Amino acid sequence: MAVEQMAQHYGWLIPLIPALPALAAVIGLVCGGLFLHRRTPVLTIGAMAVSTLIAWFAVFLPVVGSWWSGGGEHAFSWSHSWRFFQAGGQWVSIGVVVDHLTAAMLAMVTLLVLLIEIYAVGYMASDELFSRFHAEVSLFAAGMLGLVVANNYLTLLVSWEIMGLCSYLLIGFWYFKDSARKAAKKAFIVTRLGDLGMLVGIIIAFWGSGSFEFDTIFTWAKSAPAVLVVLTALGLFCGSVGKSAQFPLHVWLPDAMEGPTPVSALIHAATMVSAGVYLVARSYPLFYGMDGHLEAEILGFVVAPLKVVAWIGGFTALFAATIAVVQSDIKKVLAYSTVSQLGYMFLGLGVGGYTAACFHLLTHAFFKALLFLGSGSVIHAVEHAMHHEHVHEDPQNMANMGGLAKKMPRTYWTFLIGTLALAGIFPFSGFFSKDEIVLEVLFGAHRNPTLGAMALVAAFLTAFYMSRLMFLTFYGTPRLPQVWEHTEDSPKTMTTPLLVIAVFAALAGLPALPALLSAMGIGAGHNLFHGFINLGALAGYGVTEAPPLPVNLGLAGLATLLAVSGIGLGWVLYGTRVGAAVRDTAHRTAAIERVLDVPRRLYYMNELLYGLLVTPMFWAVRLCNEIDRRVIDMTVNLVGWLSVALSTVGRWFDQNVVDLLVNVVGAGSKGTAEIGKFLQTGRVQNYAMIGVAGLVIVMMVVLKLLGGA
Amino acid sequence: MAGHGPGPVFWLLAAVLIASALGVVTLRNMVHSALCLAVTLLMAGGLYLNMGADLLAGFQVLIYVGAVVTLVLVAIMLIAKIADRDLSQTQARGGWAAAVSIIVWLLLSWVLAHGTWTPNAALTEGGADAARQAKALSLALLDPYLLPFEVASLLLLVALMGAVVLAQHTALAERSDIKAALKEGEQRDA
Amino acid sequence: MATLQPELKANGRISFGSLLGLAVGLLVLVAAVGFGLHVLQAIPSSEWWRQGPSLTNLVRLYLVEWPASWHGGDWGVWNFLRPGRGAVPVITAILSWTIVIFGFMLPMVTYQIYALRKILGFMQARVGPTQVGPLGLLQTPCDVLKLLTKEDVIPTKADRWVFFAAPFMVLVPASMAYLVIPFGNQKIVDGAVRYSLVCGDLNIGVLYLSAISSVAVIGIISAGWASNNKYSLLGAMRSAAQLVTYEVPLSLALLAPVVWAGTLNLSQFAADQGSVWGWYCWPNLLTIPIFVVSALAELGHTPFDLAEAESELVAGYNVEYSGMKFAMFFLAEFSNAFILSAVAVTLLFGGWQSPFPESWGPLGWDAGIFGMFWFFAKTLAMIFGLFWVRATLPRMRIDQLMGLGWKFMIPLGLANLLLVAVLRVLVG
Amino acid sequence: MSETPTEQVQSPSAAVAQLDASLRAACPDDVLELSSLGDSPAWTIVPAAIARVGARLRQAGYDHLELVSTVDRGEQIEIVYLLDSMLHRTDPRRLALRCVVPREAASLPTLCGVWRAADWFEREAFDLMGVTFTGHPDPRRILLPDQWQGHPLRKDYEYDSDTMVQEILDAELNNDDLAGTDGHAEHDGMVTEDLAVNMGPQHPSTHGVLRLRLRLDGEYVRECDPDIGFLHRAFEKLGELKTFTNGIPLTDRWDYLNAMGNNMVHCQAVEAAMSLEVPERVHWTRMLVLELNRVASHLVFIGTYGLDLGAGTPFLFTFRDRERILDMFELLCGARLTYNYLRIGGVAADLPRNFIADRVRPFLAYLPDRLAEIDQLLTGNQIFLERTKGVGIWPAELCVSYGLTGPLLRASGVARDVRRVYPYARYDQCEFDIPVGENGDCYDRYIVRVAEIRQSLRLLDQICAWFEANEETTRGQISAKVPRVIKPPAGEVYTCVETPRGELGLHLVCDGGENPYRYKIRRPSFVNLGLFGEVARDQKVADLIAILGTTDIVMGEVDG
Amino acid sequence: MPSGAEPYLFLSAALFAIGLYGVFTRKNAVGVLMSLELLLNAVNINLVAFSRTVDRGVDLVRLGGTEVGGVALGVSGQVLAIMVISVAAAEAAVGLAIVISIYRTFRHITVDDLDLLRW
Repeated sequence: MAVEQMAQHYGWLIPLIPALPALAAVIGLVCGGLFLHRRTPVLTIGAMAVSTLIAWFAVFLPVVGSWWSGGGEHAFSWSHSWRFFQAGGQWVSIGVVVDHLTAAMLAMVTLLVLLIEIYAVGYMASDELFSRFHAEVSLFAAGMLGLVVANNYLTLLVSWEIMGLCSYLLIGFWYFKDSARKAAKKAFIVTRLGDLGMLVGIIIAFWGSGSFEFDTIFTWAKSAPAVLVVLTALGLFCGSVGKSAQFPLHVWLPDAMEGPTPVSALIHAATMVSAGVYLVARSYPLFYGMDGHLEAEILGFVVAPLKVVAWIGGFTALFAATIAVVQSDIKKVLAYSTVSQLGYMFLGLGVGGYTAACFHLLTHAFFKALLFLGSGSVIHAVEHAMHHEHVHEDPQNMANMGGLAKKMPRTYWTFLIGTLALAGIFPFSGFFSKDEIVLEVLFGAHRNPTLGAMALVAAFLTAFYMSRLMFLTFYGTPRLPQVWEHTEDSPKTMTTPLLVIAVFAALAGLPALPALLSAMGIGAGHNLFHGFINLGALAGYGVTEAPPLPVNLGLAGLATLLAVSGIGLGWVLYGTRVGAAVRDTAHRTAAIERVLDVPRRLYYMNELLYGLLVTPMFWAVRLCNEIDRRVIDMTVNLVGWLSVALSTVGRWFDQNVVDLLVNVVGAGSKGTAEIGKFLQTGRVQNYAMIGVAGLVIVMMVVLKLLGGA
Repeated sequence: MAGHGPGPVFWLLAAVLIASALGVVTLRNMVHSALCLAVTLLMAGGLYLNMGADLLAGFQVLIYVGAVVTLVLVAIMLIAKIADRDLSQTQARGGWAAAVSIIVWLLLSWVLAHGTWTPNAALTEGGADAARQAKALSLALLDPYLLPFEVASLLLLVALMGAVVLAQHTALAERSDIKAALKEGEQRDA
Repeated sequence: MATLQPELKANGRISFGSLLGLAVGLLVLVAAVGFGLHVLQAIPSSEWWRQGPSLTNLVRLYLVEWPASWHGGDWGVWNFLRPGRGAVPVITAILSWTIVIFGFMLPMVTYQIYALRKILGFMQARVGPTQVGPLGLLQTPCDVLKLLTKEDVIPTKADRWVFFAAPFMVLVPASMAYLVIPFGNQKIVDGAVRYSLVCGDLNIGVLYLSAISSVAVIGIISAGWASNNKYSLLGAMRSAAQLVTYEVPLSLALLAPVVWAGTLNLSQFAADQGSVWGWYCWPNLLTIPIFVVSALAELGHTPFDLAEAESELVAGYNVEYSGMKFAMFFLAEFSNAFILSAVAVTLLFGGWQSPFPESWGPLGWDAGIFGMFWFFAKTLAMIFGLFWVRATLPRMRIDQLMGLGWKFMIPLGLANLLLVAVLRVLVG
Repeated sequence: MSETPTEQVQSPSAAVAQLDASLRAACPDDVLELSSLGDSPAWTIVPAAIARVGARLRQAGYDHLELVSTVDRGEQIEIVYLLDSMLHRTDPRRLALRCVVPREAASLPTLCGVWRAADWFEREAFDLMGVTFTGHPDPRRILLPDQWQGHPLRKDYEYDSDTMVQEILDAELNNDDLAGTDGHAEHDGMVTEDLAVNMGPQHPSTHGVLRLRLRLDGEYVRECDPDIGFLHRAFEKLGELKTFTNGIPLTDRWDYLNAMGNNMVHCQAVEAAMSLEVPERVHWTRMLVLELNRVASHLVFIGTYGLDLGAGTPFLFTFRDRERILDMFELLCGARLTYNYLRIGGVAADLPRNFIADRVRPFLAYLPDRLAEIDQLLTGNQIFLERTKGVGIWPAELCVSYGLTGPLLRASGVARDVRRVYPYARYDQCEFDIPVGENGDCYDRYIVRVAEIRQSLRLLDQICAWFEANEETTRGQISAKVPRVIKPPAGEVYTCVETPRGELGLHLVCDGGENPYRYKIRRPSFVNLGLFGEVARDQKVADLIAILGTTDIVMGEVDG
Repeated sequence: MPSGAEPYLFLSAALFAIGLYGVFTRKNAVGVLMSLELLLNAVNINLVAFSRTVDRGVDLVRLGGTEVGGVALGVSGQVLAIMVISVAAAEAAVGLAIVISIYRTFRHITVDDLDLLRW
């Protein structure tokens, strides 16, 4: 059966993908405390498993199959809308779309969420709010899946906000911790800031095109005034910046590590942050315009949305990598790494590397989820050991670990795979996808050498901080021997998902292997992913496709060299005695400390905020105060003196002439009031009756006029 | 409906309706008054039936008689000293109120008598089929009037919560866990 | 040994005789309505056959159209009914409904009580009525006679009018529900209803049932209040709270099959459920427990019989009632048990449809009296289930009852409604 | 299940001397002389100091006020307090205090502040003997109507029926509002409507003629005042009027579900007063009927408790099973409720031939299955559990202070059983456990009784075994040698038996005549109900019924 | 031109006047509430009467209701009546809750004595 026909027949399954986890979540939230208790995961994981099955066997594999059997030419797209409600004569719909991008995303998201949910069964086993956690994660997954299948901005926004809500709930999951509460609030408010822009963008698009649907809006964008399109794109990008934690709205993501680790893996690696990237990818026609040269003059500046995306992404990639280098909390390193990698993706999108960015989006989701879950496994183990030994240290601080490779082999090996993938070592997935982006930046249609250099430096830093993390955590001598002694590898429910994800993290880059081989002269293959997801699908909206770039072996070599040297530097500094000595000296050197302090204190972002906003405001207030006291008060005093003089004159006149008149009037009103006061009884019913009587009189007057006519 | 006059059923319903409505506003015993209200509302339901608005009649009985009057009766019994006979209520401003009310009635009737109402032929000739009425009403509720429908449900929800809060405020304060939480908060503040 | 039949008591056996009594009771029920209505239908009358041989049409024929023919097509003495809408079906419905009430409801309830005593006796290792009439079959009629002839005591300080009206306020809604119950087959020929065994085939039947049953609460409150007795008032307040609470899940449970069937008409419900696999109980599996629990609560049966918890409130709202007025409450209670069972059967279990395929011969027949047989068999099975529960469970506490209603049944009812609606959309 | 190790009744003299010394040291002017009451030592105390001495002894571990008895000694009235210990191991185990007050000014301080059980005991003493207790919180009559004149147990009491009865009838009939008026009450600053409800004496759940004056706040009981005496039949007065032999049939009527136990306490007391030894077979026969009667009584409890909670079926099931026991009794003595089976020094008739094999053994085989059925219907029923678990929790201290005995006390975790503590018949030769509850809630009070049925079956098994071994050798030995006219020597004894409702005791004062001089019964239902006013407070009405059901009172016994 | 609804309209006017009288004269807050219900019912009768006679109707065919038969049926008034009924239910619940609160505070519900609005 052709896949289009299948879509006709099985299209109704698509809404089930988000609906089943949502239903499970609702049941879990309502009945969790009543009778489900610790059985909630059966429900949520069951729902998620069904969703995963649907996503893989009814969506992803048929789409891939149809594309493959069609010789890689056939682009599949199916979309359906249901009328939702009528507002102002206009029908608002909700709907779903399935195309290649959706299919790939669905496959990735469902699989990861399923594995993370299984992982969480072990990780959260001892938590009192076990049931609630699973229900909320399920709702979160529903939000993400809803977002992926949405075919219009309204559905997308709803799902987007469900995710926002769930991230708030999950980050603040341990609400009894003050820091968790603050982090949740911060995440919610900061992302809301971005969403505001997104809402503006959507409203502009709706106002212009009269619809929320992607099709209609993209078609409208072809002929719409550039300013409107650019504004829409920038608005949407605001949302992306918030959700994907790009500079300057990146501040929430590291704090969000307050949530349980499965949440970190779920929200901050696999799904939620990639939603921002997905949004830009999905709305690409709005950014790209005709031939990628969409720009408009706004407030005197010529703004090209694509460039904005590229620069913000590139800057964030480098900026966050430098911060990650100096973090001591294992999860914060990963968090900043995520910010940095997302920057890569935006960079890729910004230079026209649509496919490369989507590719990196998928591979990154796998290896970052792997890393987060691995770190969770480490934290879980260390925490238990600390608890056992009654040591009250921070279980997330790498300074308290070391040498764990021996104690937790399963976690260690999977973590190693994730690290190599992230560092971009051949043949792990990160190597291919990162390479693609760098290739696009340096040789693509919108190439920019500065950004390329930034990307390469970031790649070096990535390798460095990951090797630092590895050496501090898994190698060397344990810093807390008695804790180390009692550390045990995590239970099967946690490590099994790790193994599964590790396979994907290792192999997800392989579709790009033929391209590499062909560059080396073996065969004439190309990046299979390029064929699967490409701009060709957007051709109908005026997006023109550049031919895929051939793999540049030199560049690949350079990138590998940079990664290896980054790892080498990490080994030297953190894996050898020499390095320890060097670090020791460096820490005693005030100048180096001062330099390191800058990224350590997050480039003074918080201080900057104070410096830019709070302090000037304070000064302005003092200035106003001074002006008030010195200038205005003096004037007022002068006027006051004059008034006193004048009123002395006026008093005589007042007492002798005016008062007489007033008294007469006063006596008159008092007399009237004496009669009228009987009406004011304070009783509502009296008032009502008098009111109705008055109304009757008025009506009679009116009617008489009408009747006469 | 047109041309036939209202028919005897109407007059029967109307007579009972007016009599029981007068009972509602004049009887001294609150429970009797409430029972009269039930009769009035039932008669109004009968009038709807007579006009072919079956579905509405059902709602009228279900919600008004089944719920509102029950609520009123329960409230009366809660308020009245239980099982004590002191349920009488008194009137005030009788004369003035009667005058105003009668004038209002006359005025409304005058307006009605002088208004021009153009009947809709589709309704008066072929529209009396109750089955189609019910279907049409349902479709109207879920299609063009969906928004007001939803707003009404929201209103009910808010009213429900409001009623609970108003009536239960003391019970909330008596709950031990809330008490403990309040105490804890005070201690923390202090 | 002077003790009375110790072996019987010890072994908890039921005698063959009382089982026979039950069967006879069932047959009496079927006969009362089945033969009554069907013999009427068998009267040959060409005009009647042309119009469709139903009770409604029969009544219309003899009471309306025949007299009307005296005046050349005018309706004659019934002319006053003519303006307005649908007066004739209303009047005929009321007439046939009266027949059902007196010809069916009273004997039905009488033998329902007999069955209750026999069944409870069986379950509780005793024998139930055996002395009056053969197998004790005349016991309950005699009880009825006794109640009819008892002195009707009105407490001195009671509110006489309300005290008098309250039993009617409870009984009238209970009996009005019979108006829409399809006892038997409905044949549709050429798109028109040819004959059916339902008094008034209202198109809003389910809504009508909910509306009517909600009125009875007022009667109960009035009864409790008018008695001027604290126990009865407490009982009435409990009843009111309980009925109002469980009205909601019950309505939700009724709504689920309505959503599934897309009609409110009970005859339509029965007619639409063809073979046993087409019964609406299958998509409504969750509806059944919700319905049964809510129905138990609505009826005030164990374990929800708080309103008349004899160990706490002596007898609830009707403690001061005696004689015929008490009998009316009693009648209403048992009548409601029948109605709710009948509604469950009609909405979920195929009404008068036979559970067997037509090819099974007489077992598969469900036309006419066979349909009535199936209807009553299913309904009585439901009633038997209610009695069974009554014999088994202790009573809940009022706060547990309310908690169950508000915190469990209503959310569950809503979820079930959603589930059925989604199923409905999916199945198409 | 735990059990108190069997304690040897030790030689009293040393312990008594020690306690005597310490008492005299602590309260030098209050303690007058040391005498004895039956086996127990008795100290005579200065009336004004009784509260002080009581508190002292309470401190020393005598936490159980077993009985307050009064004896009209002519010019003086003697008040006897029996003390015992439940939670502590005191030595001597049981002791008595006597106060002698002048007849005309019979007044002494109350002990309500020491043992709360004193409340109803002292009200009863006032009602029947005219002793006033200064400082008593609620000095009303308890058994007789408020309008009653005089105190019937005084020897010089004369009954003036006409005027008094009329007065009482007038008072009751003209009382419009039996339960008092409704009103507003303030709870935690919240003004609520209170509803005064008069529950009983005609009410299905009051197990006869108990009347509870309730003040309800919605579904909650804010105040509960048990009013008793509607079934008062003056057993103590009648006991004084009958000879010792003629008194036996009257005992059947006290706690009519336990007539055998009542017979037992009467016969045992007279035998103790006469120092009469009964043959071995009599002991075992008595134990047989006592245990059968205990099973029958507990079966009634289970059934009626189900009925209280709205489950009708268990009632009929348990009555079907009880029928078997009644059949056995009928075979034994011809009666099914009021057996009059025990005699002073023996029993009325020997067991019929093959009674054990044909009747008792089959019953022992039959009942466990029926108990399993009960477990299915009630014990395992979720609604039943919801209704009983955690409802009406009585802490052990509260029960002890109120003098509770029997299953009610054991449900709260105190393993006290008269059969263990003061063994009678041949209980000391039998093995049985004392079931105790964990939480002291309604469920425990229910389940303790179910467990006691099983223990009784275990006891019956051993009893049957004895009969099977000794049937032929002992057949016919059913009475000791008893004089034709029974005239115990002057003196007093206190004996007690464990009935299904707790410790049934008899304080018997003899003056050498044919009739008892004073015949004071410790009625366990009466004492157990004393607690109810307090535990009913702030319960839901439905829970009130659930709790009242577990007290398993028999009004014939409560009202005396 | 007579539409056939006039008797209903006059009746509803009368009911309205009676309700108004009750609202003015009842001293008891519950009585006032009951009178308010009369007012609402008067309005409802009016609405239904109009919807069954002069309503131009909603074209239900356009809305997908083909089974209705292609006739524009007047149901707007009935829709409004349903709204009024639900509002009345809400009003009764809240109103009675307020009355009970008043009763708890003042121990009476005589409207005339609740003159906090005075001065």
